Amino acid sequence: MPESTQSQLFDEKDNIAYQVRIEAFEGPLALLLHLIKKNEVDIYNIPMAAISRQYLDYLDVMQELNLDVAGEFLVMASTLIQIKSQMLLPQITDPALDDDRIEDPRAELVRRLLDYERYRDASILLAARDVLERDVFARNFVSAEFDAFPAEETLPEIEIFELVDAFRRILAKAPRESFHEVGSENISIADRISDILEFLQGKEAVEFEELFAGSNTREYIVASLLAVLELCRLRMIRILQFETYGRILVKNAVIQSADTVME
Amino acid sequence: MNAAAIKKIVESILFVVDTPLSLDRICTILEEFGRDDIRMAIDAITNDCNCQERGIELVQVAGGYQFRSRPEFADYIRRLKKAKPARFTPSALETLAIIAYRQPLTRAEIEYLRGVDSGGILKSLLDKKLIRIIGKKDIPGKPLIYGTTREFMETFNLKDLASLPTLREIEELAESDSDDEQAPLPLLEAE
Amino acid sequence: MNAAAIKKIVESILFVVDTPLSLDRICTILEEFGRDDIRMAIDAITNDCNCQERGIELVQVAGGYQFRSRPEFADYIRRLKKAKPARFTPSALETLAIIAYRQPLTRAEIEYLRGVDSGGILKSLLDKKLIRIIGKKDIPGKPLIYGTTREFMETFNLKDLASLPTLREIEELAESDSDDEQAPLPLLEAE
Repeated sequence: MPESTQSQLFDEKDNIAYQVRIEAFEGPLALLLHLIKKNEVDIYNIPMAAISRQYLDYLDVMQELNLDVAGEFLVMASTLIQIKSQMLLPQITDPALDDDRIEDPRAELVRRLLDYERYRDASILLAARDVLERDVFARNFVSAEFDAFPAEETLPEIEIFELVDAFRRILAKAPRESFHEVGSENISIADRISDILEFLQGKEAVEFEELFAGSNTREYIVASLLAVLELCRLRMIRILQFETYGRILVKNAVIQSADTVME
Repeated sequence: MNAAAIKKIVESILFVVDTPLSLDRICTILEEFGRDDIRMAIDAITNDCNCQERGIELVQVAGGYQFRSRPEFADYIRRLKKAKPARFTPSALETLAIIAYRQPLTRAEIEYLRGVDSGGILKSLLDKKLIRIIGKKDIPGKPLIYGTTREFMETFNLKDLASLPTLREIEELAESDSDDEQAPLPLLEAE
Repeated sequence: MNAAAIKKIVESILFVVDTPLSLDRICTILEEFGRDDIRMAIDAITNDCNCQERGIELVQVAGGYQFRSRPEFADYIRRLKKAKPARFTPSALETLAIIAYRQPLTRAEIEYLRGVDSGGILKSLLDKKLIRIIGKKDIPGKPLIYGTTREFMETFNLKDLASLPTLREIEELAESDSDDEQAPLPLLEAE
């Protein structure tokens, strides 16, 4: 029984490592599967009363041992109780339907348990493969003969996660005041800035309204307006109005030149 | 050029790089040789490694070919390598398996299947490049969607995703030896 | 252990390391085998590489033994290098990330965030067409303004800039309080 194992382990009070291991159930589904296996019951016909009681007993033990019971275990506990009480209620049967067409209150739980078990088994098979750098080794470096040739400029292989993670690290060490506005949350504003600049390219001036013509969703309009304001702040566009309530014109203030080079 | 010469060339290029090379890639590089000749060279090398007294083999992994040491010599090689091999926690393996079989999928979908919060694990798998952000799902909230990487296939010695055992195969396997599969949890072992 | 087995082990070790290994070193690693047996294994491998149809050879270099591709195949290896995607340096990645998330911005703004001169990196990102000059800012000094390109979107398979994952999305993963750092998988520990 888990209980006896636990008290035995916890006699060794100085062994902190065991405290971590003891909650080795990956989650409520793993614990439930364990209880079903231990009781040798049919997963398609789970005796809810017995299993819920054992599940709650386990949580009690964890709490008594001052282990942090993750929220997910508690959510599952309430699900179990809910299912149990649903099963106690008399089934309201529609005479027009066959009895077995009424969904068993346990059905979703059973589906989840079976799914979970399948992926857990898959994960065990995964770990049993010939893992690189553990069971098999490859040349994880290029040979000197290969390195001797000059590198050609080709497009690099990078993952988008590396990009956002790099940015996160920069912000973590960047000077404080750089945290203001133009947060990455406003990234669609960056899209609009880019589009607006493209739209303005080669044009003398455009009507303010034209910048909002792409879509009429609230989000788009707000992003467009913020993009226009940001471009003004950066002095990349100018906004002109010659008379009160008159036409508003947007002018490209960026000096375009085809042969722009690096400073 | 004769078959022996092509075989030598193919071996030399497979040897010098640090990643598996696909047949397509090899054919592009060795443009003057026919695809069939190159395929035959690869088969011949594979065969040589298996039949001669060799410590390495040519394996099909992550959509390409790569020389790898034979698993039976892992102990000797580990003595030489200082770095400890990557260890995977059960949570990491569970999450990887779910992503491998169900990709592309969102964090919420993963957490529904696992029944527990998986943010930290996703971050650590991203850091290890075993999974990647594929994009955003076109549903309200635009959640990120995840998939496995080439490194995942390289790490777990998979030719491609289709060579993962099917879930039905796993079920059959689990039925044949049901209870021993529980071993990884110390609590269960102690019964 | 017989000569064939020792030969296989020696080959696998020499194959997976990036430095030449001296006879002494190999003997230390394979302590259970005799020096003469190991020397014979090395000789046999050298001989195999020379007599069989092989693209690599075992050479003596810097006081040790190392596998090398045969020099006559250098041209094919050069082609392979040409076709290999470049590795991104951390500084290039940082700079690209800043531009992607904060565009449009000037070099001075990039350098303020990075804390170092970034001219060379900007040049190389421009060459790779991952960033572009959007224009000049109309302030004294008329600094250039940078943004990302269509190629950037293609490289990352992005529909638009809004599909870039946000910082918050990544932070949510990192923050999530989970047990992923718990004890390693007992299965793996048991080695």
